[in-house]
Amino acid sequence: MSACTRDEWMTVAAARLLKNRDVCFVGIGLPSAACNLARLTHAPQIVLIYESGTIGTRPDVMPLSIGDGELAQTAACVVPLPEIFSYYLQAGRVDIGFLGAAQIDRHGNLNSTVIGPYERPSTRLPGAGGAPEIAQHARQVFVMLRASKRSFVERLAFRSSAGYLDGHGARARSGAAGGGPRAVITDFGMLAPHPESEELQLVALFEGATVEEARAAIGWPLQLADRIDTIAPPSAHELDTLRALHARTREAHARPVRIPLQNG
Amino acid sequence: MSACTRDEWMTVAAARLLKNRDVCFVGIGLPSAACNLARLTHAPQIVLIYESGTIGTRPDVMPLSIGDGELAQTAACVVPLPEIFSYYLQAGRVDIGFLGAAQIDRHGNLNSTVIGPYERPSTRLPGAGGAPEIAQHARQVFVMLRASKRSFVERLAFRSSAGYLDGHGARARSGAAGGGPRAVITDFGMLAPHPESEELQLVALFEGATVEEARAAIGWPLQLADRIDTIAPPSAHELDTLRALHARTREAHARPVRIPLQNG
Amino acid sequence: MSVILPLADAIERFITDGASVALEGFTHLIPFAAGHEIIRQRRRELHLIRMTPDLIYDQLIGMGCARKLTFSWGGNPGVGSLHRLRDAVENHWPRALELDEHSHAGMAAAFCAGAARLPFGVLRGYLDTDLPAHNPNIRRVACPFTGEVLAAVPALNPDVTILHAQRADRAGNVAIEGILGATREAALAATTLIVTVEEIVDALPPAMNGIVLPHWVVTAVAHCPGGAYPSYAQGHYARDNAFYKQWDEIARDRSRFLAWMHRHVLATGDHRAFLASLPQEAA
Amino acid sequence: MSVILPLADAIERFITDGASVALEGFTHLIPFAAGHEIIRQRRRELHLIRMTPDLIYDQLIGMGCARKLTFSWGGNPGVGSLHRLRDAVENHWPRALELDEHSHAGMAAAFCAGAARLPFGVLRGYLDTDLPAHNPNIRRVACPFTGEVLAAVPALNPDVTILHAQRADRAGNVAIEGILGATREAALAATTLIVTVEEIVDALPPAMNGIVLPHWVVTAVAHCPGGAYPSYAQGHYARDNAFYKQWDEIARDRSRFLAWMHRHVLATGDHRAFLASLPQEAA
Repeated sequence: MSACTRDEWMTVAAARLLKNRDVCFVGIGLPSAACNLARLTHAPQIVLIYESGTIGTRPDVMPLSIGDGELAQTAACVVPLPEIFSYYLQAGRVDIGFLGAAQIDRHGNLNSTVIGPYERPSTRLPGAGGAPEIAQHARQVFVMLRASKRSFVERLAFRSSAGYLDGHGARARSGAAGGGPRAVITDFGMLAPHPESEELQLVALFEGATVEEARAAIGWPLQLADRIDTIAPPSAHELDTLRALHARTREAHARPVRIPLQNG
Repeated sequence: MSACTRDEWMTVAAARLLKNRDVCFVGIGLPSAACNLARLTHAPQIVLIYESGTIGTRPDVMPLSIGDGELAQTAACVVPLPEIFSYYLQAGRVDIGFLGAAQIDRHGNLNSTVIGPYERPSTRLPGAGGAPEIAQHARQVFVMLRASKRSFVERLAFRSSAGYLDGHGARARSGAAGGGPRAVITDFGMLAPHPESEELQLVALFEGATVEEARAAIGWPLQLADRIDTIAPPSAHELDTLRALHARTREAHARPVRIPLQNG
Repeated sequence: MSVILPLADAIERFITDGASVALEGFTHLIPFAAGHEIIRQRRRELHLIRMTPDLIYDQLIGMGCARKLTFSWGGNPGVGSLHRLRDAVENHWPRALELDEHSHAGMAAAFCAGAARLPFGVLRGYLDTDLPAHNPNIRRVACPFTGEVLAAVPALNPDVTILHAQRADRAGNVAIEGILGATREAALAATTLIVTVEEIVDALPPAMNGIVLPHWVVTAVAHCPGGAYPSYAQGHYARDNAFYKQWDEIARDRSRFLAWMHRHVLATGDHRAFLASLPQEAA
Repeated sequence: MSVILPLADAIERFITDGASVALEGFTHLIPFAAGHEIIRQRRRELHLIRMTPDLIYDQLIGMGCARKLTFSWGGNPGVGSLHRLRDAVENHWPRALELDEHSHAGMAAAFCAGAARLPFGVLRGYLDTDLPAHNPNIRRVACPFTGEVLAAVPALNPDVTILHAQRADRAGNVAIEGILGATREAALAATTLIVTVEEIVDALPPAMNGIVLPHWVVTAVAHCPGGAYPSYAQGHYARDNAFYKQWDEIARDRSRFLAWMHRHVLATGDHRAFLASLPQEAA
């Protein structure tokens, strides 16, 4: 554990959830790193879709934005954004959607809109973006979110995207096509919904992390699964691959961009 | 008149109605010849759209079908067909729509679907194709149709696309965005709607054609406009250009196509 | 990743009697080889879907494969009638044919809705025409903001869509160039997607904003050079306009039609043999 | 045929106080030069429309140009907040900002409806979220075939859409390559379409199935090299990710923001001068 950061471990744990034939709708940040790590290790044929319209992209360095040129250059094709959301996501062609958020509740509902009242928020967050429909349509959703009592909360200020609503089958009754959040990857390990109540419970810990640490970071009384798995630390290959990806990315993003000042 | 056929004269008369900046939704046959003749004579910047998805096409020879490769090769771009109908035609971006039909009535309504009852027709025609929405949305519609009492009829067997309905402003009240059939070009000259009744009346004759000839070819009591214009015969330049276009087309269509029998 | 397999196997495996099947391609890239294989395998009770039935559906209908036709324009482009379609509708020969008739704009909206997995498509269309009176699949919907009433059509989601394209790679990614019609929407609307291709290549040409059907939406790819003939494949071979004109004569007469189909389709084992059976440079 | 004219003239002529304006481009081809020119000309009361407001709307909002914002994700991609947008919403500085907030899917459907001149767009979306409770522009519509209830959004039809693109020809045909976002739909939905371009060329590269906005849908073209910087133009220059990171610091503080805007936008006469005012190879 000393050898790697919690972010690295979260990324590796998320990458391991992905299979070789999965079609993933990728968000920026940790999910992008996880998806590309999976592609560069055990899942070379994984299909990555970014909401900017790039399908089957294979970036050598990670994008800072959701639409860097690298994504277009390495994509099988680039389509207008409305098609990504209607012909691919809404059509049920996405296996895995990755979501982050500012807040998550015990049923995996997410807030990325506001803290405080909508009309006069104390903190205005970026907003929902693709999340409401990713949460609705992807066959499975994986959430990546660093743990704290401010982020794992008893009650959301605003529901930007739906998890299991109030649990106990409420989501299925609502008519959502996708399966909802199957895993929440966080600093200490992983939560997953209880099969009946659909409340997020602790199912796995990173090696070296403890139940007490997990409970201390969660804003509701965290339930434990019948069996708590231990997530093996990143292998040397995983870590080397991830760090090389990050190093390439840092180098690329630090490379000065020539300001396009021409003889115009 | 001896120098040219009625089809040629119809084509030339239709071409003369087109202006240099018009955006035309082109059908196959006489309309395609008329539009390309206009482009090759007085309207070099006319924009031709074929429903197959080719925008701004400049074919050297006329297509037999609505989607010959020549149209794609000479187009500014080729888009999926749904976009042609939604983003261009329905969006009101088409100035002129050309329509043919099996039957037309006195208010410019058209039938290209069936003769006889729909469920068991005596003659099953090809059907409406793009016509209902071209008739609804194009700013103006021009109809090209050879005259006979079987084609210019008192009552349509089936209304495939709307002209002026029962006239007297019925079309405007229906909410159709486009202006309806402004001209019907036929063997002896041209009909156009009366400003109030919207009944098609004789407004122009080809030089040498007569009112009697027109009346004999029309299946309802044909009214005459206050003034009947005479349509000048095709000029040498018009006729040479049209015949050269037809000759190139005939030659191209007669060129044997090598059956694509490869070492497969 | 899609499967690459012989066309006969793809038809055998994926087209069942009674299926709804869309062979799309607007004048360009019409999948004739696949249609002929359906005839050879004597499929029956099909619900055929296609904006412009063209010669291939004239053949399928004339050979008795179809129970129903969803379409928007049923002629021989630039030539005239589809005589086998007419005979089925006018005289129920060789059997009656149920029609689900649309305009191009309506059918395009239905394919788009199907591709997006929406239950219906909306358009400003069919206004003051007799089509809605004869097709219960053309209804109305009110805008929840303005109250305006628009036309609605149910989504088209064929059991199987079959396309012809220029190229696929070995993973089954398919690249299409040229006139598209509603091919992409019909492909994405289908449960099963079969594509016949001129070439299977190691790597597709760079696409960027070009038209690619990614391998995971493609069920099966079959290598079938000339598979669109007498339609055409941009960059490979031209439309055989002369054949389209000749078809008018062949299809006008039932017995001449049947003789032609027996000689060139039923008696040939595959598309290569079909092409070889035609008078070279004369068709 | 569209008019080719200087950017300042295009903004002067076509952007009026109070207009609804969409500067589109998804990360790629964001029309920064046009946005700066709107700020220089001190337009007010604008209804800004854009899926991802990005830095250019942070600047317009911070300079007091906007009355209302229609959007679906308002952050600095990969970096964090748009501090000027936050300050306007949280503290009404420099003025209050009305929000018309959507999801990406909802806003895409609204642009598509706008491009097709339909009054509303339909999607399966917003299910069990709090957005409809706070936005009366998110309603429901029932399928006239199945009875299923779906989400509906009103069409977006901006008074003016502004895009940046790689190339136009002298007739005003515009070719775009690379990531598109909702640019094409925003362009076709607008009453007036202005496009700034890297190059004006005699003939566009062959397009076939590429993205071309034909000249008769384009109102005006302005030649503006580097017009997307610090966003990017595929094939011309890369996104300046370092600048996006620096912006977080610049925009966090009101006075530093104002000083930067005065120095680099208000005090520069045009986009060339803006680019020249930046620390070369360091921004």
